Amino acid sequence: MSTEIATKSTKYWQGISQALTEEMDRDERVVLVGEDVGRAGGPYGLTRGLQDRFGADRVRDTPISEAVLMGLGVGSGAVGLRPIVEVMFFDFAMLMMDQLINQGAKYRYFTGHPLPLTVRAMCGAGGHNGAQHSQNIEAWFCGVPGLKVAMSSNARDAKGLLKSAVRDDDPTLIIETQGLLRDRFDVPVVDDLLIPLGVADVRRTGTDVTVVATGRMVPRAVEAAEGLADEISVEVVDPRTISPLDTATILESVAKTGRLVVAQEALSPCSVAAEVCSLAAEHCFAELKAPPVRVTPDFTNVPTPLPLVEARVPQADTIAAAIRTTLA
Amino acid sequence: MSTEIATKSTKYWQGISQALTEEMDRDERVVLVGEDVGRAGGPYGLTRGLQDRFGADRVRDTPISEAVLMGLGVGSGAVGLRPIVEVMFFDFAMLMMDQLINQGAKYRYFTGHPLPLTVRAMCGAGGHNGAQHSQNIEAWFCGVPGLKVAMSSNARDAKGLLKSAVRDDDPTLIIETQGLLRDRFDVPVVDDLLIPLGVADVRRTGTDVTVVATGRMVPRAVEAAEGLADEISVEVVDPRTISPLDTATILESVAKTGRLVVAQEALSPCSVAAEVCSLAAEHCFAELKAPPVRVTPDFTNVPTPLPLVEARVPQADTIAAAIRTTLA
Amino acid sequence: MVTSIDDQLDALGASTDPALGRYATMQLCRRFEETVHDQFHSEQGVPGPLHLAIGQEAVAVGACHDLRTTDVITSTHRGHHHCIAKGARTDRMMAELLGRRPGYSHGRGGSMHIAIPEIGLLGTNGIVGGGIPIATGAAYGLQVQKRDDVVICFFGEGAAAEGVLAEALNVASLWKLPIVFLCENNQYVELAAQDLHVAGEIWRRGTGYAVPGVHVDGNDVDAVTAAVGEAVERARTGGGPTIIEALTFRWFGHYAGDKAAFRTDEEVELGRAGDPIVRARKALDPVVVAEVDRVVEDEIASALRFALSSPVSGPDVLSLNHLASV
Amino acid sequence: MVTSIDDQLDALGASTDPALGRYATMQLCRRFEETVHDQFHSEQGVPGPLHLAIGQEAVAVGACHDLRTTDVITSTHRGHHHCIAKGARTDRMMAELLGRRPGYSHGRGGSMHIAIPEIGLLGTNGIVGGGIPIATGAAYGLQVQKRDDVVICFFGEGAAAEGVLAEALNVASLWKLPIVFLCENNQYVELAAQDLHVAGEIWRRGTGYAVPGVHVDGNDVDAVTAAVGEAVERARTGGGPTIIEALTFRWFGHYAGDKAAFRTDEEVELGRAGDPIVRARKALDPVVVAEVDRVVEDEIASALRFALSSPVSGPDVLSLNHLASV
Ligand SMILES: Cc1ncc(C[n+]2csc(CCOP(=O)(O)OP(=O)(O)O)c2C)c(N)n1
Ligand SMILES: Cc1ncc(C[n+]2csc(CCOP(=O)(O)OP(=O)(O)O)c2C)c(N)n1
Ligand SMILES: [Mg+2]
Ligand SMILES: [Mg+2]
Repeated sequence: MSTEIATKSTKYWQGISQALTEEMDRDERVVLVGEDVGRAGGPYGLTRGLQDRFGADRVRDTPISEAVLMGLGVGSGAVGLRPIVEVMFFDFAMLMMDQLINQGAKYRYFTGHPLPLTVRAMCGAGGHNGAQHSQNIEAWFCGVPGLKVAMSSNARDAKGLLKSAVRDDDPTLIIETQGLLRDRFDVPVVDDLLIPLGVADVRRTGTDVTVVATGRMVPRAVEAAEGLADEISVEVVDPRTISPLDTATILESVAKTGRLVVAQEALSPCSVAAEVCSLAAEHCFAELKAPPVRVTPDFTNVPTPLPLVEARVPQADTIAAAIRTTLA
Repeated sequence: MSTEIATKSTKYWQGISQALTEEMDRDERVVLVGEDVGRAGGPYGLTRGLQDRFGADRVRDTPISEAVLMGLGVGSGAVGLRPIVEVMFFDFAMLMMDQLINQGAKYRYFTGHPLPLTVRAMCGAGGHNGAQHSQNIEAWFCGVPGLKVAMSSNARDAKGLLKSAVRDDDPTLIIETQGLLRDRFDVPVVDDLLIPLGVADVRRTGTDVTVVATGRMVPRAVEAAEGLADEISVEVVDPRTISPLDTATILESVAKTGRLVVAQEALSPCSVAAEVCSLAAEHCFAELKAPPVRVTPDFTNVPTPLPLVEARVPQADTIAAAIRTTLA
Repeated sequence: MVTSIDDQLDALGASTDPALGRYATMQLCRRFEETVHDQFHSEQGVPGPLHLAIGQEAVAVGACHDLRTTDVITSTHRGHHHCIAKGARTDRMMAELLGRRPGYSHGRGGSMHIAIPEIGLLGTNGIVGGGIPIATGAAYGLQVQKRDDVVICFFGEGAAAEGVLAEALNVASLWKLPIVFLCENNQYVELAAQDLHVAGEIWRRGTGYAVPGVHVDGNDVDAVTAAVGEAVERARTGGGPTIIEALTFRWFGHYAGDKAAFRTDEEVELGRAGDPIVRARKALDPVVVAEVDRVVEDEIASALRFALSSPVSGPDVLSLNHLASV
Repeated sequence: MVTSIDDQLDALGASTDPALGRYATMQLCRRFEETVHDQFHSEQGVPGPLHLAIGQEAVAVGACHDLRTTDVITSTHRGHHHCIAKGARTDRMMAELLGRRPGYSHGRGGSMHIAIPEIGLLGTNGIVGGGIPIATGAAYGLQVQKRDDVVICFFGEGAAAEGVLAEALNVASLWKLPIVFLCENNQYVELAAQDLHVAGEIWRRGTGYAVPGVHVDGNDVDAVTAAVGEAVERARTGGGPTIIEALTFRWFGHYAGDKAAFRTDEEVELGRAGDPIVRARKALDPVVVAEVDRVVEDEIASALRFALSSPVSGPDVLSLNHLASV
């Protein structure tokens, strides 16, 4: 009998779908609200079958009213449900900021009561949907007390982080990545796959350079690391939860390698990459052997055509080149 | 005859008020829209008299409809006006994010035409208005292509930056600081006081440590620097424009002193302070003699009672202590 | 043994005579606010903004009179009367407003951030209209749980200009949510009269969404009770939402200390003449009223004593209650 | 010398016979979209999402027929017909949709980001309802400048659920803005029928704001022209806003490629039977119509040739036009 856990090849969207099904099965207080999540099975098809299974009360199609949509989460969470709010594209969160930041994130601060709200938002330029359907605004939410923020880079974490968020008593924003939806990953076959919030994942150990990557950049960072394996020993850390950050794991790695590259799909200024570089400079000053490097898209809007999208977003090559500069 | 420019003691709010009057006098395309800006003279009294002077068309009271309020700026700017949108409290910008970020900031990208929109927002915990009227969310806007962001720390800059913004052809967010409203500053007596966008101000030269401070922290940083003058030579840099940052000035200073403290009223994660520390680590790696230090409030919501507000926000003392640590 | 205010008022007949009960609650609201207003003008002041609802008591009290503890309300920046009408304790409220530790939010939130889920109060709010989506969400939550509780969503005529009201009317109508949208029209919006803010009539704002609209004299507590009661009953029994506009009058400026330069003395005099408490008192036995007034006076005096003798909140409260777990 | 399409159509009588002119523009919209739809299904595809307005031409064309170049419109994610009706060139539009450099936004924006201020088109929009505040702002801008131009704000029945519509109705009514809110009800909202989205009737949504409401058959281009024309005239002469609901039908799925599983074939057949172009054609001389059709065909063929022979936009366009100055 092997101690290895069996895995199953699973698409990213399936991981999310499984998490939703399992959590709604487990706890009837869990509800899902969003645009086209019910009758239509979701804009990405990932909620297909849920309304048939759990009914139109618990899988509720909403009109195109984003502020009230987030309010459905805050208000129903306050009266005993454990709502999941789907934000079709992360960009649309701009219509919900008051309800999420001024209301939901401050609910516990004002009342002392928990607010078990999960928000799921699809980020990034994976489709070819242009400048209003592709933004990565995750940094905005990392500066908000009372809110947890996680971001998945594979089907296992997409599933396990979401399941943890649904059970968590705090408002939690789970950022999913458009660009990974149809990619396949090995997901452990276990009864109840939970990935804890607040714990980074060392995806690959190494001794020369630490690459901290988020979301869609994680597979690319791993690919870059593998490509360089003969020359450079690269450690790849996926924070998974980006607020609060697992600074212990990140800084331990940086202290060990003395070199840091941060790769993300978001723009650079005031981003998670800036935060990680800053933390490294503050806390691993003595250990750092080279300047940290941020690998991000240029400071431009997201275009529509896919070739332009890909020309703008860092590739494994870009990350590899950045890794090399830290050793130059 | 002296070459020195005469100055006049001016309250922060008066600087803003003068800028509005002068620019509306100068150019009849300039209009001001906002809640209670007209008949009531503004929630802070700083638009008093403007409606009498320029009429209710150009100084327009709006209902409490923040999304449309920002749309008034975008739409009227697109048809030939040079609108100024007043955001009474920065927190309320959360109701305007779509119009400002998805629409206004992308207008030129989509159309190739300029959008001469100025947005003024009052930030910070200077009053005792609590967790929904005191937030410093400036970092959100610094990650947005197509938008300029400035932040003033005194009456001169409040006036001169605003005047420049009104004449600028790009959407510009001017962040004003509640906590400074009634403070007095020396303002040059000149016909047309313009402070250029994109240019940092070295408020005080020094050789041992660079303090980069924004908004309300600038006077405190200067105070700290002066208090330490006998022991430590502190350079204080006020970026003034926080997007795009005047990285040349900031990095030149850090390269010279080799030490960096960043002080701000905003929370730390993914903030302007993180950006500045990151830039220093990336570009002044060789010159840095000590880890950079961020001086920010603890990661908590803003309370209501003033003593608690002040207990939470960095003081000159806090900044001085941070400066010392860089020399320890 | 100290008897609770409820017991004392019951002993005076407040539980058997609803009109007396409503009078007592209105008087409690009034005296609470007058007292905190005095504190505002005292030397030590009040450590935060105060938006007084004096003059508007009949709306809150009439609307909440028949609610259960498990029914839910959302309030506004001007919400002391909503809180008290829904059953908040005046001592802990006073402590909150005066920045004391036993306040409902450890004395750090103040007047705009009182939220007491255990009595169905999902919060006063510093964001105009901020409670509207929350109220809608609460109504959805009650519906999913098949509870026969209802939600009353209070908002001002100024707040009616926020887009969330329309979004909420549409959703509530589509889903037949158990909710009453209650517009407390006090004729002023911040520092101006409502003519700058309100086009048309707010009680007709439901027309395009098939939501019935009602208008009522918001200074007549019995009329408010009746109108809201009917809407609550409809909501409770699956009949869906109602929008109600209650016309009342704001006695003071926007916030305590505001001189309200935007209106004339005559206007104020005329407005105050509609005092809902004077009106309610007329129909009651003066002897009983005097007794009630004394009970209320004692309650408020003791709330103030409680607050003033409680420790001022220190920086240790700043970090409380941000996350349930890390 | 090449004659412009306008001259050619004028020669056929389009400028003297408004019905013929409208027919020609509708046909231009239809053939443009059919052509780009073919491109979508071609091997090389279209580098971005396409939301087709086929079947809805009468709304855009009727509404814009009497507008001036200096009048302003805001469009939606489904806005090809609005663009063409307001005077966009089909060649540059085709280039934009096919990701080519001479496209209106350098081929990097695609279908949802066409904005041509010089012809009064303040943009299609990827954000549902996103154009509504902009349209309101434009109307305010026109008013301040004392221009007698007007704004038409197009939006779908799904977009009517966004709070900004209500905010805009209130502001426009208070200020008597020169604007027409034009709801193009195509009976579907993304991947579902509108019953999930619309409570009540959209044309009555102005009732609470004293904004007049009108409903019109959106497949009857003459009726649309008349109804919108009246509202435009009122707006132009200081009479303030109108809300109009035009009922039409979306022939295809939400986006090109969507199988539209949410509706039955019969439903689609019935809906398509109302084809506004077939209807408009009936009243016209078939000989002239055939001529018009040929002109349109040439125009679209040449637009496609133009696009396909233009260079594909490369990464150099990414950084264009972010700031006017640094
Ligand atoms: C989103 C938002 N916009 C603006 C404000 C500032 N503000 C506070 S109260 C108020 C007026 C509210 O008027 P109304 O709804 O009539 O309530 P009233 O004050 O009359 O009780 C305004 C504009 C705010 N707190 N929140
Ligand atoms: C703010 C926002 N929410 C959601 C979406 C996703 N979305 C795109 S089109 C659409 C449906 C719009 O329906 P309607 O207004 O009726 O226009 P139609 O598609 O029928 O033309 C939705 C939900 C979006 N683009 N923007
Ligand atoms: Mg009011
Ligand atoms: Mg539609």
